[in-house]
Amino acid sequence: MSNRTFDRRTDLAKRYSLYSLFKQYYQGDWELARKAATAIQQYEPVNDNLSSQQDQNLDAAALFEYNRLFVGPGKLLAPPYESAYRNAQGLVMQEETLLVRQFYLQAGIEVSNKNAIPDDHLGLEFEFICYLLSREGERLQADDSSTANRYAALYQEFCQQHILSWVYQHCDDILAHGKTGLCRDTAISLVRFLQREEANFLSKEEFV
Amino acid sequence: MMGEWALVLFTVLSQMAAGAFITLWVLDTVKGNIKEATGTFVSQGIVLAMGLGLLTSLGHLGHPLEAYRASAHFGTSWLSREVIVFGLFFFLTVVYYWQWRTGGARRLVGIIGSLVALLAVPTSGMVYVLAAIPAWNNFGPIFFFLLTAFTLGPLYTAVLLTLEQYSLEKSLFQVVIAALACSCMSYVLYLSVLISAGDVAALTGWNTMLSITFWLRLFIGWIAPLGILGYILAQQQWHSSRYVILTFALVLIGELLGRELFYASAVALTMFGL
Amino acid sequence: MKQKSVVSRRTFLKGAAATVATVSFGGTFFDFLFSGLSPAVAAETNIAELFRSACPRNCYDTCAILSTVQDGVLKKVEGDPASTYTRGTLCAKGFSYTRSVYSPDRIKYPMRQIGRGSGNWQRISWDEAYTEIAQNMLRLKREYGSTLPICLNKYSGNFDIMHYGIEGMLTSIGNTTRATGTPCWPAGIDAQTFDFGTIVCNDPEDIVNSKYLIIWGANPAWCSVHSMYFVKEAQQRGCKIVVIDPILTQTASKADLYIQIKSSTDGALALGMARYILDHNLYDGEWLAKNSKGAEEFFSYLKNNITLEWAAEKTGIPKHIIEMLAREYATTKPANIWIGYGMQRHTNGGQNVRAIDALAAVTGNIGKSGGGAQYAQLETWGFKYHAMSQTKPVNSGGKEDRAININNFGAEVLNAQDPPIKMLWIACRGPMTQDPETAVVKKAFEGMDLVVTADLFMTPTVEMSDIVLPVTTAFETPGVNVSYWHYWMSLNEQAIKPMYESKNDITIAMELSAKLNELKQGSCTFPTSGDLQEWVGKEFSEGIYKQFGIQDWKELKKGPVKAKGSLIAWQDNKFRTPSGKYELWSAEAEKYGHFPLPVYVEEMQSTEQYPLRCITPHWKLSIHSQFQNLDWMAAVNNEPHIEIHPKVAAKYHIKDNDAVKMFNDIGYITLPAKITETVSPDVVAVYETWYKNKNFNVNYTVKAIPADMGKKATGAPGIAFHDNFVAIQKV
Amino acid sequence: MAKKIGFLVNSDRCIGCHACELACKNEYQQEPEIRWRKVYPLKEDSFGRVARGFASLACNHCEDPACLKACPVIAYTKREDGIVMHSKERCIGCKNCMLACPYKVPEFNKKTKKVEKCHMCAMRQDKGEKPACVAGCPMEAISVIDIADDVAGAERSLPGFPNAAITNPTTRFIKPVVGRQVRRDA
Repeated sequence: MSNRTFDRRTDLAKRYSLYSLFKQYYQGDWELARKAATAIQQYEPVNDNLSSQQDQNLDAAALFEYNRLFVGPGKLLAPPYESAYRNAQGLVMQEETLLVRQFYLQAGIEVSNKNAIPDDHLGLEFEFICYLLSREGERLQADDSSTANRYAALYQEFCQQHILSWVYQHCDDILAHGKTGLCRDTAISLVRFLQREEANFLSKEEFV
Repeated sequence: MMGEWALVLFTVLSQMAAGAFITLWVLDTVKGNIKEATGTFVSQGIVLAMGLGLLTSLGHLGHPLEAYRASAHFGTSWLSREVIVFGLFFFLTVVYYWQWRTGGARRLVGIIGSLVALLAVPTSGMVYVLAAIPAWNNFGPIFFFLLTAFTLGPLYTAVLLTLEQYSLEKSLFQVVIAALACSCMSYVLYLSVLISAGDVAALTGWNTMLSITFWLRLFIGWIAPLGILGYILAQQQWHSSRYVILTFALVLIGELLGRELFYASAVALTMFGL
Repeated sequence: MKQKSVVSRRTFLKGAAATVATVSFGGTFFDFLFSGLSPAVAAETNIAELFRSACPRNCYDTCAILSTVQDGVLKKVEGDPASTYTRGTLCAKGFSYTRSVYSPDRIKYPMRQIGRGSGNWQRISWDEAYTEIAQNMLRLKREYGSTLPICLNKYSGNFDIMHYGIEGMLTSIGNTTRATGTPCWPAGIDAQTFDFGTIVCNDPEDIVNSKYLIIWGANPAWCSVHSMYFVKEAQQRGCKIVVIDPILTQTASKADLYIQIKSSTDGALALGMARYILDHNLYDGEWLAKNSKGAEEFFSYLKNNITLEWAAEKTGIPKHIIEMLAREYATTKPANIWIGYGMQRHTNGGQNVRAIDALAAVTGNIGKSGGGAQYAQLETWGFKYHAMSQTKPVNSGGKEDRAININNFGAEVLNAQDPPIKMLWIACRGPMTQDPETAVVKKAFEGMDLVVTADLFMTPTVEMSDIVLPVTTAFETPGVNVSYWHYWMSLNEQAIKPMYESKNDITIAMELSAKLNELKQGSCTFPTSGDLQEWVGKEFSEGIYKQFGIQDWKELKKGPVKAKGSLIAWQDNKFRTPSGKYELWSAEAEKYGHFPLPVYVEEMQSTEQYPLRCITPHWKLSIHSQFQNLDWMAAVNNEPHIEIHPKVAAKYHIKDNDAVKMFNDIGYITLPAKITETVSPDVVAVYETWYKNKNFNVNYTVKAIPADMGKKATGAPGIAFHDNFVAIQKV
Repeated sequence: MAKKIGFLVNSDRCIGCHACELACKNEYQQEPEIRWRKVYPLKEDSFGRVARGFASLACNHCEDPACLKACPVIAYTKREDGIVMHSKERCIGCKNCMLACPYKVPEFNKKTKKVEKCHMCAMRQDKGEKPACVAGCPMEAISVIDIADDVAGAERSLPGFPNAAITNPTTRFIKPVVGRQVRRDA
């Protein structure tokens, strides 16, 4: 196994685990989200150590803020839906959501609770990416690099067409409304990670 | 209505470039004492101004990259005609600049360029002469666009010339003073006509009168420059570039404010009073 | 080192679907487990399906809807052409339904507020919600010996027949406290119950047969849009349309004759007209002799107590107009009167309705096509109410359910004793926006151990709750709907899957019952399972099948059906009064502390300090707190305003659009002024609705003054919403 | 010669309920601030006695449309039957038509950065269906007529409607009739 594929696999593994942590963070359950957020800090430390000390009541505030930003029941301050940023009033199940549904279908995937949870929920979009990366990793293991490259291309296309078109704005909303360290740090880490991915796409242009 | 910065910049810069081109051509033919290097420098300034104008106009479009198609409907659309005429004018400024640089036969290009410039400014004015907007549905747009050309244009050429140590003529400043005075008086007259016309037009008139932009425009755009120019003529100081540049700056700001007022004053016909 | 590839080579995309099933492979750090996603089963179906839906709102028209669904997504809604009443159209609110189903503001998951009113919410699972609710219910039952401390406040947010399962849920827990009565139309119902025995109205499509139609204190142009088509049709066939209303409403603008009566003096006008009819022998003595009771007493009351001069002075309408009106009404046959709900929201509302009913009786217009005194009908509501009728558990303490007055909810919750009220269940209601004396309601909420609200959006009521349960819209759950005005019945098919984790109120009842029984066997009798479609089927009674001429409810899948017979109220002149006759003299009324005859009762007057009467009718773009919060409605209008007469505005130096403060001793609101001659000089109009992020609630100024009637038929007197006196000043 | 069609707005039947406006939005699921059809309140005293009156207006599909003339990229075309169509592909979002239209019909869609407007449900009409607004109106107050045949009481304008001579709109109006009023504020 040439060291180039080896580096690619370890890099892929790191990105894969980061994406699965973000997926866990966005799937709405606070306990999982909190664990994911602290784990993310190991991978993408936001080094201003001021916000790293977490005491108990700060933790409760983080929970309420997490719900105010992403869950409800009032108007979401940073709605984790692509359509919230792509159509003026953030209506779900519109054209944007259905574009994401078609993309999933292209890769043979659909939302299990179809038409109940909008397809463009960030938790689901990250899960789709985890699936693509895992397929790429598995194909690399099986030394079938041509299929692996195609999964990588599909991932890049999905990232550029969907994730990068709104998640930065979504993170801005978090930073604008979020006060507690936890949600803010996760948003900063997400932005940094996606920026690296984006840079990665550009440099990969010549590579593929 | 549409206080769009892109249109304000485009119209002011393009009219300045047109006026400057004509001034340069007049000086070149009448005086004939402009050295080639100076002429190249001035004509280059004109190309720059016109180019910048065209560029800013893209900022106003929803899809700038498809602006090239905007000339398609010259049959009925004044906007298409404006795009064509100013496009042609821009081409001619480049050719004129090239003639100055290579010492080619610039008389002919100068004449054609000036004629196209004289045609372009009113064409640009016609875009805004619309029955749907009473305040614009008159000679106003064309007249004031021309006045912009004949106040800002000569001053822009004057500034470029003084930068090349060319000794300016008194007559140039007299033209500018005449244009400025005419512009100021006719605007005040135009406002009073609007106010007396009643309902929608009066609304526009009052909106303009009561806005601070109007008073700023009055002082910066007319009173201050006229004062300076008067002083220059009295003291025969028209050679010192300091005053010329100052006047140019004031008139430029005045014209930009004036144009902002022009767009903001566009109160369209109301629908059932809404 | 090349591993033999297990999967055979296929084109990438086609192959992806096949390989997806074998995706989870252990051992490497790439192992991936599906949670939200799964292998695609069916290819995308983009054929459009049509579903029969029905609008379950508190509205005269209850429209039949055709919903277009594509790949499980509701694309658009249209009126169902099968109904001859709505004729294939909806209204502005109906057409906005896609914006509420997919609104980003919809409540998605059950949530728990840590600190009521704090705004700090925590997501909980349905099971956690049921557990906390059930534990609270059982604790209260232990502490107080019965489930009476649990109080239900449910009314008109959703009139789908299945939603009566919410009452059933409370019954299945034991004796509970119920917010009884209705803020809407109780006085009028009692009045017609004393006169006719109950409320029955003609089929509104029959309005086209009227030759003379008085629309008295009603604004169908805003509140029953489809009736206006028939009013216009009647007008074109030569019927004279008269509108009597203190405000020149949209309906009044279409009238042949508009009469700007002084608010709350409608009884005086009716009695003045009756006196004229009596003096000029224009009454139908023969009909009265055969079908009425107490005509002599009524006529002697008119002779001794009513003069046209008095009526003119009372109502502010010139005498000759009253005479003309009386003559035209009595001599043009058939003559119809439509009695509005706004007109009975006064301290003398019920008595005024009786006086108007008397006009119809005296002129023999009762029981006639094109005639009558229309108010409402509940004839088509003869369902089994299977979901509502549950049995109380054997060990439930207390004798029976306790009723408290829904129209004085805050105070009655606070004053309830042995046992006090400790828990609220709010469904299909918004007390914090709709009830009078909002401060008192808020205080009541604050005193609770637990407040549970089932709602679609974050309303002020939800803000004051501990647990909010996300509920389905009409398109996500089956049901059946009828109207209190027209005679159509529409099935509501489930068009799409419930969004997020929202549930139908019946499902909530079933699952809560399961949890209660899990914690303490036998503490709840509500069935713990059942298919919602079957629940709908079980609502249908033999009477309904006969009335609508169908054998099975599934026939409604082919479209709405209309009641077959008795579309003209009281045509057989058999009245459901004790005497079986139209009772001008009602002993039943006397029993409930009212005058037996439709005499005039003085109206509430304005005071020196609060000279202006503030009328708070419905707003045209909302039904109470529903619809105005949607983005499409906000795009049309997103600003409340107070309509003030130019003369009044001049007195207070108020110009159009100036900010005005309207206040009285219990509260105030600030909103822009709209100077208009469509309101009378002694009235200001503020339309009641809820704007999503505006601190506007006209009920801050409304006191819980009871209307005169409502106790007999609805269990509690109504609210005199329009007897609200205020002062205004420029801000 | 193909028949020329236009909207007939019967303000005598119209009750200002906005159903037409919302029926249009429901049909095309537009952004909230985009309102192809708007229900304008008329000045209350424009018909003698005070009344609440409305006029429901979308595009007037003018006979010599100012938008078509002003558009630099020929995005507007007028069909045989008179419907003025706007082509999304050609539009470059210069908003010149918004200045030129006396009735403020074309609207700028911030998302697509192009202008859009009512096309009288051309596709629905080609399929023989009524436009969504006409089908959705509970009062049958708006309809599509052949502007050649004169409808009883139809006029070319209403008080407050911009001068029809500018672009010669095909919309026809029927004025509301306000009945007798017995008022207490004389």
